[in-house]
Amino acid sequence: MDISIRIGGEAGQGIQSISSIIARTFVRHDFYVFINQDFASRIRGGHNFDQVRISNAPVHAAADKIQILVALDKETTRRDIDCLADNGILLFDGDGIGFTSENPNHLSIPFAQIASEVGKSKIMINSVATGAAIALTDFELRQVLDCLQEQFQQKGPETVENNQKSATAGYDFVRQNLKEKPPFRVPPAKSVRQKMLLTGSQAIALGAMASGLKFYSGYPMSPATPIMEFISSQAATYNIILEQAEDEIAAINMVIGANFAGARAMTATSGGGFCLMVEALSLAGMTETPAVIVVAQRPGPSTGLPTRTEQGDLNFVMHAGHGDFPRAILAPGYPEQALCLMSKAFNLADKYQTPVIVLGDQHFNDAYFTVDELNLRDITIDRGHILTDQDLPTPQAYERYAPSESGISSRILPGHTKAVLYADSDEHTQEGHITESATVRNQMVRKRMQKLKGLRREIGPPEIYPSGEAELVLLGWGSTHGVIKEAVNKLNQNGIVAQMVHYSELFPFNPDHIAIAALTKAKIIAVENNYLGQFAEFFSKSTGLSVDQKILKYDGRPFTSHEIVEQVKDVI
Amino acid sequence: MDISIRIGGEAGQGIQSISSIIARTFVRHDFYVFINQDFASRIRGGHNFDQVRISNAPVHAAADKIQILVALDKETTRRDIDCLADNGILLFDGDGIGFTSENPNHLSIPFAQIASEVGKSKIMINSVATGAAIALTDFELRQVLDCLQEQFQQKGPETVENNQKSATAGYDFVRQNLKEKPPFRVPPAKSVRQKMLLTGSQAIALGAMASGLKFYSGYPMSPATPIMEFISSQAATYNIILEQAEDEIAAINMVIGANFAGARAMTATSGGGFCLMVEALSLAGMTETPAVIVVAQRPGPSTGLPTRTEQGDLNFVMHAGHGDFPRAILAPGYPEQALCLMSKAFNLADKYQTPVIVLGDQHFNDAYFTVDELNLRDITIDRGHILTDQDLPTPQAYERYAPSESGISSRILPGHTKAVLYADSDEHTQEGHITESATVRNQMVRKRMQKLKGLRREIGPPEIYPSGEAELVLLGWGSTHGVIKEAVNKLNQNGIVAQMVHYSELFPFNPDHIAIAALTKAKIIAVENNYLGQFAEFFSKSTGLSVDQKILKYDGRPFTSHEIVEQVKDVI
Amino acid sequence: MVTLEDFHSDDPIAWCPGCGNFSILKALKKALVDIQQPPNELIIVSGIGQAPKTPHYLRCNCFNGLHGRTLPVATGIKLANHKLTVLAQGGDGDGYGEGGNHFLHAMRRNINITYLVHNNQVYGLTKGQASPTSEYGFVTKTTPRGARNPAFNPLLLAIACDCSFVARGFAGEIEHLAALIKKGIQHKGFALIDILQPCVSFNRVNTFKWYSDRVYKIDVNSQYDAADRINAFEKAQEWGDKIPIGVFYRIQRPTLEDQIPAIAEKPLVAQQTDPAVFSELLETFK
Amino acid sequence: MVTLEDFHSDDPIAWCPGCGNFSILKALKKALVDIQQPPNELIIVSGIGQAPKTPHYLRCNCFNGLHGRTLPVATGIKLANHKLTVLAQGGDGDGYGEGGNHFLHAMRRNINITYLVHNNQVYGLTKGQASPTSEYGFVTKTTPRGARNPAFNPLLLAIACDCSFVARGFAGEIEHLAALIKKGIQHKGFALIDILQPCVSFNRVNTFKWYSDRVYKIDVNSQYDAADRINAFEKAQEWGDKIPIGVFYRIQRPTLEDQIPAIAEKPLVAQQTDPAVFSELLETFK
Ligand SMILES: Cc1ncc(C[n+]2csc(CCOP(=O)(O)OP(=O)(O)O)c2C)c(N)n1
Ligand SMILES: Cc1ncc(C[n+]2csc(CCOP(=O)(O)OP(=O)(O)O)c2C)c(N)n1
Ligand code: SF4
Ligand code: SF4
Ligand SMILES: [Mg+2]
Ligand SMILES: [Mg+2]
Repeated sequence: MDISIRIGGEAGQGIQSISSIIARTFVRHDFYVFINQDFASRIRGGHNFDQVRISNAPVHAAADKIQILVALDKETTRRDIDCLADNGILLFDGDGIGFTSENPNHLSIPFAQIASEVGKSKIMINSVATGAAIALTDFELRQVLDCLQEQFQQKGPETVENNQKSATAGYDFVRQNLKEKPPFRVPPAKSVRQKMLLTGSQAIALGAMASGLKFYSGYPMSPATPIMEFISSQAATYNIILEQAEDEIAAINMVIGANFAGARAMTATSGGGFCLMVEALSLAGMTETPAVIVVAQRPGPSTGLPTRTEQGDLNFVMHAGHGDFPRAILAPGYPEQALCLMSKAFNLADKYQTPVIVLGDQHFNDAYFTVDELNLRDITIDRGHILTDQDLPTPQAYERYAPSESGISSRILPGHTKAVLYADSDEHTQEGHITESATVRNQMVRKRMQKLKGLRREIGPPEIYPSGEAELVLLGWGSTHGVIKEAVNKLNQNGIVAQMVHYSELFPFNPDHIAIAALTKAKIIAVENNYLGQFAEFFSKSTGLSVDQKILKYDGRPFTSHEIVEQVKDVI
Repeated sequence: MDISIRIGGEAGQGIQSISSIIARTFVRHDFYVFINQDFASRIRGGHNFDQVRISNAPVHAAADKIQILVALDKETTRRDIDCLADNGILLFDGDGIGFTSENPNHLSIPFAQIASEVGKSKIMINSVATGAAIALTDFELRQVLDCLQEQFQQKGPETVENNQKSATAGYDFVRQNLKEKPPFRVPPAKSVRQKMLLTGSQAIALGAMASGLKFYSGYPMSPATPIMEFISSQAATYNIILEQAEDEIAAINMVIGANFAGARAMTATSGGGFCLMVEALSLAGMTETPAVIVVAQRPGPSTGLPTRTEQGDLNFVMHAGHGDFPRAILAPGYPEQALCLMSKAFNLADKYQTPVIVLGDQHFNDAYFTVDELNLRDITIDRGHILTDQDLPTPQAYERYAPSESGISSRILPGHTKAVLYADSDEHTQEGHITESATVRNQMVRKRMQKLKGLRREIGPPEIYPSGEAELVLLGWGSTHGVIKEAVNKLNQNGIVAQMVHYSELFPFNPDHIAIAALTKAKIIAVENNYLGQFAEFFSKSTGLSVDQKILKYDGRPFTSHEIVEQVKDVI
Repeated sequence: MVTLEDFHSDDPIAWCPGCGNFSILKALKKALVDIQQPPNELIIVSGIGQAPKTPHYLRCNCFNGLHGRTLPVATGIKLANHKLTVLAQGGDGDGYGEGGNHFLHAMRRNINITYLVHNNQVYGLTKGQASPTSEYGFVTKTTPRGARNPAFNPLLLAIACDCSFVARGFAGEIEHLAALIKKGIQHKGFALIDILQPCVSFNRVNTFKWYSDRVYKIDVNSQYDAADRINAFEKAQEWGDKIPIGVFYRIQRPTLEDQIPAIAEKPLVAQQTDPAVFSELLETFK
Repeated sequence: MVTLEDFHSDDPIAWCPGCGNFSILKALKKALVDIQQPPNELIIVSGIGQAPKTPHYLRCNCFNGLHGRTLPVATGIKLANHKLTVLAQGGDGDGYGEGGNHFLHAMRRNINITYLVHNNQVYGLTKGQASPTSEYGFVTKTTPRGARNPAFNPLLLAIACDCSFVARGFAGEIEHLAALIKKGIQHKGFALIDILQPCVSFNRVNTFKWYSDRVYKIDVNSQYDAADRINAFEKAQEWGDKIPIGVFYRIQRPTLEDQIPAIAEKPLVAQQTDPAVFSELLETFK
């Protein structure tokens, strides 16, 4: 089973209330759901859609064709009808949106009328539509009604009732008007309620909080804002301070301050906001202060397409900041990985006392994924070398930047009872005082850069799927994990022996993993959501292997596996 | 002839007044002088020196050994005495600085006493020392006195006289105490006064002004400040507006505004300030607004060594800014080139309507070079495609981002009588209005990136010196031009057939120039003032040629040719 | 004659129906027609947010730059071509959050720019976080327990910085607002017009009605002396049951452009450079 | 007992002989001894400039960060561990130029930090360019015809932002300055102490003598009511023949930390996280 339902309409029409009820209902009955959110940078109007893909096997990408299109406005019928699969069905309110069609698969339903009459308010259109969409499957309505109950119970029994009645009416209307039995078969539902439905942003935020995040400062910027908002919603419960900063410069400097004082701290932003953090990135590198920064990418340059997706900032984050200093860059491909990588990000930052960047993007951050489990035991907390009051037996002169083989010096936190510490953005002596000495400078540069060696060893291997040998490798990183995997499956079904090599731990490049057979023998095709093929270039440079082809997309929209498969066929 | 005089002492002791009189005097008599400035980040105290190298052939780098050391403080005797050549002479005021020496080449002169007695003020120490140093050569004192006359004439005849008397007394003292005739021979001086003595910063500023700079905005930051200060000193004469901004973000945005309105505008900063400009760099890329930014590098990360030198920001400026957009990067190696490259920077910025970065560094910017001529005819002004009132015959709808094969659209300036223009940092239509269209997005990305093709063709070849074939190539860029050239000369004198390949036009890399025999056949050694060998990596990636060895220095000090030669010998 | 038609733009408006920005756009157009501003000689520089979309909805020159950076771009444009009428336009987050530093220093410079801040006391475009002008206790997704800081008062700040024209308008008073904008543009020097702008999507506290119930005009039939700084400072503290709108403070002091001899004759853009003139300067290095 | 010796640092001082910073350092140490501040529980966060070198010359915790960014770092530290005494220290360029925006918002937050601004009315470390507080007409290499903008008045700005403690000291009045610093540290909330600091190398106008001839203390034997905002605003406008020093404005309002339940019991740094506690939260996604 693999059904996709797209709900299209204007911003403000409640697209998400439909998609989320449908998605939640299915997830609670042990299905896998993936929602891809496509919206314009405006609050009302414009053209937007949510595409809900439902399957009994894991799904991590949007489908190319949809089975059900719910059009909340006329624009949707114009723009999205081509996405319908051959047997796909369009649901719309003909009078409401002024659209008529002779096509028997185009079903007009008086959403507005039913909403007003049955649900006592036009707002109920969304529940009517939800019921109508469900009616096209043989899924039980009762399960949707339960979900509505839960969703609206805080708003009181009347709201619950109106929503349930509306959904039922929508459902009934469709069932009455269907000539045959519902076209889309759904396997029997299990009521186990084990799976979780969550966005990439939520996974990132959860990972951070469970890793001991105590302080978050940020400035709103799409698509990073939901991370801040989710943490904000939990801050009171989990004793986290969330401070909205006056700008991104303040945000990152606050984060550096908090980390310096010993509280795990992070910020999240998008490329434009990250630009403003670059000076402080270099500050963290020089003062050897941990800092975790999530960069949720969107299409640039500049303001670009603020609510859309791109993987265009890899080159930038890899080289951001003046002077050389160590950093690590991670880029999760799915929520379970986001959880682990956030834990890793904080551990690396603390252990190596240097900034760590986690790259997301609008597609990953805003998409809803279904996961079987998020294992909190995957989270370990390693604060690195911090000397407590007990570790220093007597009051003494402590050296913040004492030399060591690893390049890492033990930290103390301000407030230590036995010692004080000096941290400096100027080149400094072991004690942390400003120096002009060429000798000390050389030592300090080497000390800092030495940390790259350790960091490199921490970087895990790419994911190879399926294992074994292949003629063709699709090389990807970060958010394209799901869609490349799906493309690889399709290619293999088509008799093209393909393999995914997916990097989620990007920098510093760990050469231990290059020997992988897949990479050295196969034809390599990079798949990236950017114009230049930034990772491909980095990969080639780091491995000496050439990337044979690039499949690139930079129109602000995520790939579908179909697109990848077609383009692979074109280039091989 | 090749004499180096180092004047060492504390900040505030007037080191520069000595070096500049000596330098000017020699330059005015047709010698070549090079001054390397080495100073700490403080206003008084610390250890600093100026090293004045004088030759009758062009010199573009500091010498390894010095003939004359003028110690204005005791620290200088401790630190710098090892730099003296075998026959080198130390001049110092034994009582004044509390230093004694038995060495016959160490000459104590009562600078302070002479200054007070003859020059009527302790300030005259510098002139005494100047005279004393000159006395070690067979250069005529009169010529120094003339230079003092010119230097101090605004301050009145008494000041002139006191300085001249002090210099004479210093000169006489040395001559009387020299057992033999002056140890350093100087060829007969020509009084032609044709050569110019100027810093890299001054050459950059001159290049900008002569290229039609009308607006400068910046925020002080070493080593970029002298550019601003020099332009400031000329602003009233040449009708340039210089506005000191509240921060670097304001500076670059003002520059973008002024360029947008049609006035050639630039800013200059160092790495840390450039960090703050990165968001606007991307803005210039997206809105297709010309902008010229000079980044005078200093050792990072962060505040680093604020008054010292490094070439550590190449990777950063190459990839700075979110999203992909075209840019050019130039890095002059000597003043004549700085003049031409500033002209080129403005022309490329205007022609391709995109940002251009000029990389300097503390060494290049603060060093004084002697040039035979700066040819203003080397400066051409090409404003690119600007439609004047006459170019549009009737009032009409104008499209700022109209498509074209080159990716360049014609600009109009605001205030145009026939049309208005819309520029936007969001992805935009041809008209400049905000769009969400995938199709338009694709067109616009390609249009902007298309400009890289044209830019690439504009990038000139590296300088090959000497021409012909060689076994060994020293690969360099920017400020190391002079020192590498000198090292190559020395190597060739040592029987090692070496060649310099020097890049001053760095990005986008023009592959037309790779075929150069030197590059494909020889062993390549990169020489860079940074830790990673950033250019070497970029060069390898761009050419596919491997760099065999790297000679890197990152202690904040410039190379000497001696160092390079020794290290070359070590690695070949 | 400049008419409303001359300011017509075809770009479809992306604001929410009922948004206060529509009224501000109307008032702005009205003011421009009133002063007979030729669209070609007008440029609006805006930031990023809902308000900064405004210049697309007018026919005039537009530079829609970065969030928070309207004023430096506007300053660069004005200094390059001071014959242009330069407006800067943005939101409260844009101007008082991200752009706070430029705001301070633009006022100090007293550059002849009119700055319209659409103050909806919330971040609109990013879907409703607290802004610097959000009232104490204002609940949003980033301030679920209410904003912890008192609202930033831009007028007090402007008066403290000796901004030469300080006014507050209200989107619900179009005529009055148009008159303020007109005065602002006609004023020689930096003019701040903070405009109370209801956001129907994200600010359910400071609504059209909330503002309407409270605003009153200080400049009508009153003894109010806008040249008196102390008085202005006192007046600008009023906020609550009664909210004054009008010109709070207005003085004359030299503008930045007036003090620059380089452009006394003609603007920078009208000046050509002949590289040869620098040969004299080269001599000074010999 | 905390003694002067406890604050002794071996790091050699890099200021010019005669610089006003020496006196400020002295006053600071004196104040710290007066309030018996344990060095270990003190952290000074500074920017880049001459003034920001100060914390190296004391024995205490020090974070010497970026030019203009003292206050956000200090804010992060204070929120992570509000048991620490947090001082921020910088120059006039650092704080009122580059750092202007953070200054505004730190005052609004009323976070319990004491902010010492060594105001020498010039950029010292970069060798003498005009700063925001340079007086109109001040001649430097970047303003060869004199500064075109009136001097920025930090006190007026602070009062406009309702900064809860606003004071001015003078390096030439060490006792008085020490008392101000002491009051500032003891004040609950954000305390601004702008300190007139002669720069002997680059400011030949506003010298020790120039200041000494002009300063007078407002807080001694006077009826001055520091809680009166209007009064303070008026007083802070005095500049010229007579320059007041002392506490201009002081009020009590809730600090940022006081409003955050998360740290009511213990500071963030003292709180451990057990990942397992989030299992409950995970349930909400099912
Ligand atoms: C550097 C940067 N940070 C953040 C953003 C995201 N952003 C866009 S609009 C906006 C705030 C909008 O609020 P406001 O300025 O009050 O304007 P409004 O939408 O309310 O009119 C933000 C934070 C951005 N575009 N750039
Ligand atoms: C982002 C950035 N811009 C510029 C500089 C260069 N810089 C260092 S100190 C300084 C100004 C110093 O003036 P002020 O803050 O008044 O301190 P003072 O030296 O006078 O005490 C500047 C501009 C810098 N370090 N970082
Ligand atoms: S979100 Fe608010 S400010 Fe933005 S357009 Fe809608 S109503 Fe207006
Ligand atoms: S330059 Fe001025 S502020 Fe800096 S140390 Fe010297 S006297 Fe003090
Ligand atoms: Mg707003
Ligand atoms: Mg200063």
